[in-house]
Amino acid sequence: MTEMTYRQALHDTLRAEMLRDDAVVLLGEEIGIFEGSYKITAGMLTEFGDQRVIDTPIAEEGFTGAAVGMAMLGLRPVVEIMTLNFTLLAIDQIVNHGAKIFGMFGGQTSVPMVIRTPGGGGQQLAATHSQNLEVWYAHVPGLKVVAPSNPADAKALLTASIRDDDPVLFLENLSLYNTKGEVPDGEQVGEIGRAAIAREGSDITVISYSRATLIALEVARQFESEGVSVEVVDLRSLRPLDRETVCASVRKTTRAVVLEDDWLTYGVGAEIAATIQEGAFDRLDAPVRRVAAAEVPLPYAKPLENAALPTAQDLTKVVGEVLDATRFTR
Amino acid sequence: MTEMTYRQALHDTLRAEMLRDDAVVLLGEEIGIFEGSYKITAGMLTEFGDQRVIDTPIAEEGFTGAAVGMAMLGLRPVVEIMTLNFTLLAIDQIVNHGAKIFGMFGGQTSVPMVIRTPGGGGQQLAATHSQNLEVWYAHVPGLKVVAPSNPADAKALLTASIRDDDPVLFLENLSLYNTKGEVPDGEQVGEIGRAAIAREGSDITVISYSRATLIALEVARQFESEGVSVEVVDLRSLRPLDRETVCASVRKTTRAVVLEDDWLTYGVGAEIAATIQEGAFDRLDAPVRRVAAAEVPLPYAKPLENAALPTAQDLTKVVGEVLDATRFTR
Amino acid sequence: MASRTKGKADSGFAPPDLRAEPPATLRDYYRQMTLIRAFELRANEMYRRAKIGGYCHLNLGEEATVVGLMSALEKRDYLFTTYRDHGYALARGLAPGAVMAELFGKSTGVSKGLGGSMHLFDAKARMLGGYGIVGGQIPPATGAAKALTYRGDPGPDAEAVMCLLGDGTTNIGAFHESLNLAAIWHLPIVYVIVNNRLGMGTTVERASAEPELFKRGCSYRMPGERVDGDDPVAVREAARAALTRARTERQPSLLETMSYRLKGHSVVDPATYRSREESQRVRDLDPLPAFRSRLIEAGVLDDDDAKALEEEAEQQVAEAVDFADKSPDPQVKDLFNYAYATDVANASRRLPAEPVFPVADDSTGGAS
Amino acid sequence: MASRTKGKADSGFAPPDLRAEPPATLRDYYRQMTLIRAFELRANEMYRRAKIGGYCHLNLGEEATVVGLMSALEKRDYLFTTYRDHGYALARGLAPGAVMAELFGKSTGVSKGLGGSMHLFDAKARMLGGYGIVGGQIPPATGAAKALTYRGDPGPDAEAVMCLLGDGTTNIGAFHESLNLAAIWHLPIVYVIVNNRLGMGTTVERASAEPELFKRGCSYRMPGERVDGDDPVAVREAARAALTRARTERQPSLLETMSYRLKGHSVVDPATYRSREESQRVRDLDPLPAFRSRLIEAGVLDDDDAKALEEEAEQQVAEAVDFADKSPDPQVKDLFNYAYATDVANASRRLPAEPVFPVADDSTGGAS
Ligand SMILES: Cc1ncc(C[n+]2csc(CCOP(=O)(O)OP(=O)(O)O)c2C)c(N)n1
Ligand SMILES: Cc1ncc(C[n+]2csc(CCOP(=O)(O)OP(=O)(O)O)c2C)c(N)n1
Ligand SMILES: [Mg+2]
Ligand SMILES: [Mg+2]
Repeated sequence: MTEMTYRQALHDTLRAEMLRDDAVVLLGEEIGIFEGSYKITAGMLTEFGDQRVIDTPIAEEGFTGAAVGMAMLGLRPVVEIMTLNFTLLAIDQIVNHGAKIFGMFGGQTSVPMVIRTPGGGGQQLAATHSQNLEVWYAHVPGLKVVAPSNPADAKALLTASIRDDDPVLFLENLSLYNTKGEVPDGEQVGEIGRAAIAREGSDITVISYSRATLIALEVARQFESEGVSVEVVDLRSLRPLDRETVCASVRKTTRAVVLEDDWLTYGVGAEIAATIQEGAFDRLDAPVRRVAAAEVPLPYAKPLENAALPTAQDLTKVVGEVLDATRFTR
Repeated sequence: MTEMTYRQALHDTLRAEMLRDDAVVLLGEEIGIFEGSYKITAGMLTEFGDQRVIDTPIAEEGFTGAAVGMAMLGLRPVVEIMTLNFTLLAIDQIVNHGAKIFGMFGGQTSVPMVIRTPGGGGQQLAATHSQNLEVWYAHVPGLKVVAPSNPADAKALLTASIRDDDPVLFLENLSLYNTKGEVPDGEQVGEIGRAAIAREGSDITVISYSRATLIALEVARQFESEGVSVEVVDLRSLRPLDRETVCASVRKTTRAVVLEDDWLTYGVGAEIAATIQEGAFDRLDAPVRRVAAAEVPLPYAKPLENAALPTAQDLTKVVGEVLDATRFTR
Repeated sequence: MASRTKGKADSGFAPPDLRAEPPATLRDYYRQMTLIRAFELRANEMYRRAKIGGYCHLNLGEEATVVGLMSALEKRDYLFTTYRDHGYALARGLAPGAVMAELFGKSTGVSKGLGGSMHLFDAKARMLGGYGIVGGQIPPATGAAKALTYRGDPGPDAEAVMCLLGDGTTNIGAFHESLNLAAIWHLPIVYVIVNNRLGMGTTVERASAEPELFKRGCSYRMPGERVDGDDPVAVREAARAALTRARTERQPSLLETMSYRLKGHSVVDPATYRSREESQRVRDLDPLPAFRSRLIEAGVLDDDDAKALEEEAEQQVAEAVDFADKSPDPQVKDLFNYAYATDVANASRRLPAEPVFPVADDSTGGAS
Repeated sequence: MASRTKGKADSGFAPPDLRAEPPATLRDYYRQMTLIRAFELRANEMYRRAKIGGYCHLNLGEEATVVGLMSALEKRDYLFTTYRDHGYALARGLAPGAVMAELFGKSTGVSKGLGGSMHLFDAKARMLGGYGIVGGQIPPATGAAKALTYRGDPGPDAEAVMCLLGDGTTNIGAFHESLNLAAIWHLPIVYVIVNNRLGMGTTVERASAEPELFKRGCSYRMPGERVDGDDPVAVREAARAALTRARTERQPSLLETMSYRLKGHSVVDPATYRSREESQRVRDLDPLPAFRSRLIEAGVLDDDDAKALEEEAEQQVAEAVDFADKSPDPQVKDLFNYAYATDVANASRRLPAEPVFPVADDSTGGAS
């Protein structure tokens, strides 16, 4: 085990996979000379050269689609798209091509590529640069979508994503890069499609993923001192979705709250709530509540941004309300 | 009242709005000389000339974004994008620009534009041409999304969409164009954000929208002969979502099934089920079930396409299962 | 290398001297052209008889272009094309039966019936797909060329990529982004604009501010050339020169072939936007009888030979239809095999009427 | 109209004769340039003091370009620009206080604090926005020009649109699609490539296969021109000529201005990818002292005048900061007023901790 940042875990994993398999190549804007907008690829160009660490022009559709073609010919491109917001420019290549080519051509060629991209608001980047649109990709068969919340999972799932033969959208988050955690040494291959019980508890389940999991864990710790045992399910994989782990937890705790950074309506939490009411109907003591962003183009001004994004206080309040509604006595 | 096809209702409404307000202009691929891929705009070029009926090159991002700018300067462009699948090429302009400009600039300019586009599978158009991705747009604040199921609503909601000052995604469906219905004569301005009780019933609620509503109504009629009273809620508007009408119906019937053409996981039905379990929790006798497309890139071959898309038989089966699960006696 | 133009429009091309070609080669070109013609006419008929569904775009009028391009392309090269792909599949050597079976949606089809007319694919033949999204094939083709630079050095035997696109497609963003990438990355790729003068009902002049489309390489310092798409030899020569540049110099090119679409955009389009005179003019320009006459004039074929080839083509197509007809449908039980290449936990395999959990009760709910 | 080039790169421009200009005009250009300089340096400082959040891109080094372009643009014209927009806002006449307030996220900001540094907007001044998505402004600007063709005829008094973009942005699809539209639709628009030699850390040569970017109009038969972006008069003249063509002939143009970005891509970028020599060279080319010297040489300014203008600028900026500092934050109660222009039923006005239904019980659940 080594303590390191989420950024370091990504960097080290990319490097390890590049050393292991020379089919792995990186491409994206400013990943080489500039060393990455968020410095995940620092030093890589020098170590691996410009045939394997490819700086691209500003042409998200072009280079993401190029990665599709590279993957069809047996390379394992890992594309960095600076933020999830810019994936919209490449979405035809991701969804209409990357996600379709294996199935539409009868399984004759796979598309082993990874798209790494950070989502997230809270940095005052305003409406077009703060979106959490992962639910779009999670809706699409042919794609896999993972969203690790900590450095260890980042390592294990990035390794799995690179070795997977399908296109994987690997969701990062601007506010996770500097967070730290213990990371197991040596090769770690995670399993796409499995959620984790990030913290065990017995009274209520909070389901979340990516950055929001850290908030959920923080809130769970607070509640512990009040005698409330909060279980935190970290989805880790949005597609496939590990419904069983979610429902097993709720069948145990009988109460559930989803914490998500995206907009509430048609967000990730909608599927979680829908899943729970189908998979734990008779055990549920109160409706599944969702703590999610206010439905506005995210404003720049800090007070408005703060009000619009879900916080630990918001989650604390809603968990409290669900406990009260079910007459839980602390 | 006049009986007409959905296609005719769209055509007549476009024409009426163009006659009424010369700020209304149409643009899109092949809408003029070719008269529209699905002939909605037949005759319009001749009647209104090429300044108001604008054939564009194949450049979805360019012309949809141009419509954003036209709208900012006071025109009311109605863009036709040949199918929903191709909106992916324009999605940056729709979501990062059209939907953001009003809010992000502090309300200084509105973007009164409509994007008309058909979704739908079932025509053997294969994986890239058969998608139902409306849930993506319905997730985005700043956009409005309507999806009428019949000619009368098509007329009323298209009128409302054109007169609305926000960008509206107006979802059509390939298999609705030839369907017929009674349409009230004269000006009809629908209300965006309101669902309809398409058929009253007391035993179970089926919630759907667009093409699926026709199936829901067909199934409801069948059940009537068996003594089961099915209420059909036609959402009509996906954003804003009329949660109250949905929940009021389910509070009455105590049972709910969603019928949707999109993929199940993170589809429209997820939000409906999540909403119902929050808004009608104590009245619900069984989990909300969802009848939705199988999660695969849609195959071309007819038997596979049929198997993957939801049908009347599928809905019948699931309604039956929910009735049985709640010991409903016919 | 500078652009070279052979002529301005349909009229100005100087036809290559057919006597310089081996007669067997020319005969084979005519054979392939008649096969494509016969195939497309039959596809048209089969569509009307509802044996084929979806959209169906034919190469009628483009046979010379197809044959010329495909005869320049080596086995080791890769092809990416559009939804208008039947002819390319045939000329690339895919079995007519397997192509027709794909159109019929049968499991013996080149894409196992999952793709249909617009999505022909054969990994072995390095035909890496017909693509239905306008411009969608251009970035992947560009990336494929990039991959080639990893696995081999430039040289006369190097592999290359050919990427086809329509005239209307030069106006889409992916065209611009991809050509720029190919140029700065020095990729072994030839982009071919199959200019049939129309994108659906829109003429090149109405859609493209620079209607001499081969000149659009200027934005990337990419050489461009226009050739007579009605002449397979001219097309082959130009394509071969561009491919050689791609192989040896890693210099991408933009080649434009000029032909006419004989019918509507797809089988269901009556092309009413064309005047009667225009339609007649296009019919008069049909490359098939023109090439036939030239071969007869040049003494390569006589009328009987030609007829024999035409009959052979008919026969092959009849067999293809028969094969397709008798082939089995893909099976519903295999539906979920084509969502993912690597199985992972919890992937959905649910049919529309199935619940998310096999048993929706609180004790035994399993994974969906 | 043919392309005209004044020179090949930074070196080759012939500077216009300053004596042909009214001294007051030149003085005013210098005044504006110093204001922008002072504003940007203060913005840099305020960012470091966490008064400004998000991303903050400065016009340092581009002051001459900004002033030249904005002095060519008439009040009746419309401007679309990028996230690097402070200078344009100031030169377009927006109050420095309101611009700084936007950077501070205050309700008195030009976009009410909702947009921030990247998203300055003033409907009255026809400054239709800074845009943060690379290339995102180009299609709307093109559409705005299309709208102008509806409401007025061409002529010397017609309105026009100016759309700014960076050098790196010429590689994105929207650039291509939009320029083609402008050309086939004959729109009154001038696209200006503000070539500061870098897109973040990428040089023009590494990103663009045709690095003489003004030539990229070739794909649309659109005239292109390159000018010295360090000279406000040269920039103004070229922009004015292009705008005149737009107004009178409805001929769109592509203008490229050559300047240098003095600092990193945004305030937080230390620009380590530039060598020490390169950084020094760029500092030596700073257009501000260069223009100052030229004006002093030309007798338009003396050292005291220049100092007075510089002090005035400092003063204005200090007042702007003061104004921004004292301005109120936008209020949370107004959060939902900026989602939609037209109210409709059932729009969500829920804060994160609020339930979907105000009361989640079975009898009274109201609309969310
Ligand atoms: C992105 C996208 N937009 C629109 C369409 C609809 N469409 C299919 S083919 C076509 C015309 C293409 O014309 P061209 O590139 O000249 O090719 P051709 O059909 O003539 O071979 C259009 C508009 C599409 N398939 N994809
Ligand atoms: C679609 C998109 N991709 C990437 C980015 C990140 N980004 C912001 S500015 C920039 C560089 C733009 O360079 P250039 O066009 O030369 O403008 P400059 O910043 O030099 O003014 C990049 C890559 C973005 N904002 N949008
Ligand atoms: Mg064409
Ligand atoms: Mg730049």
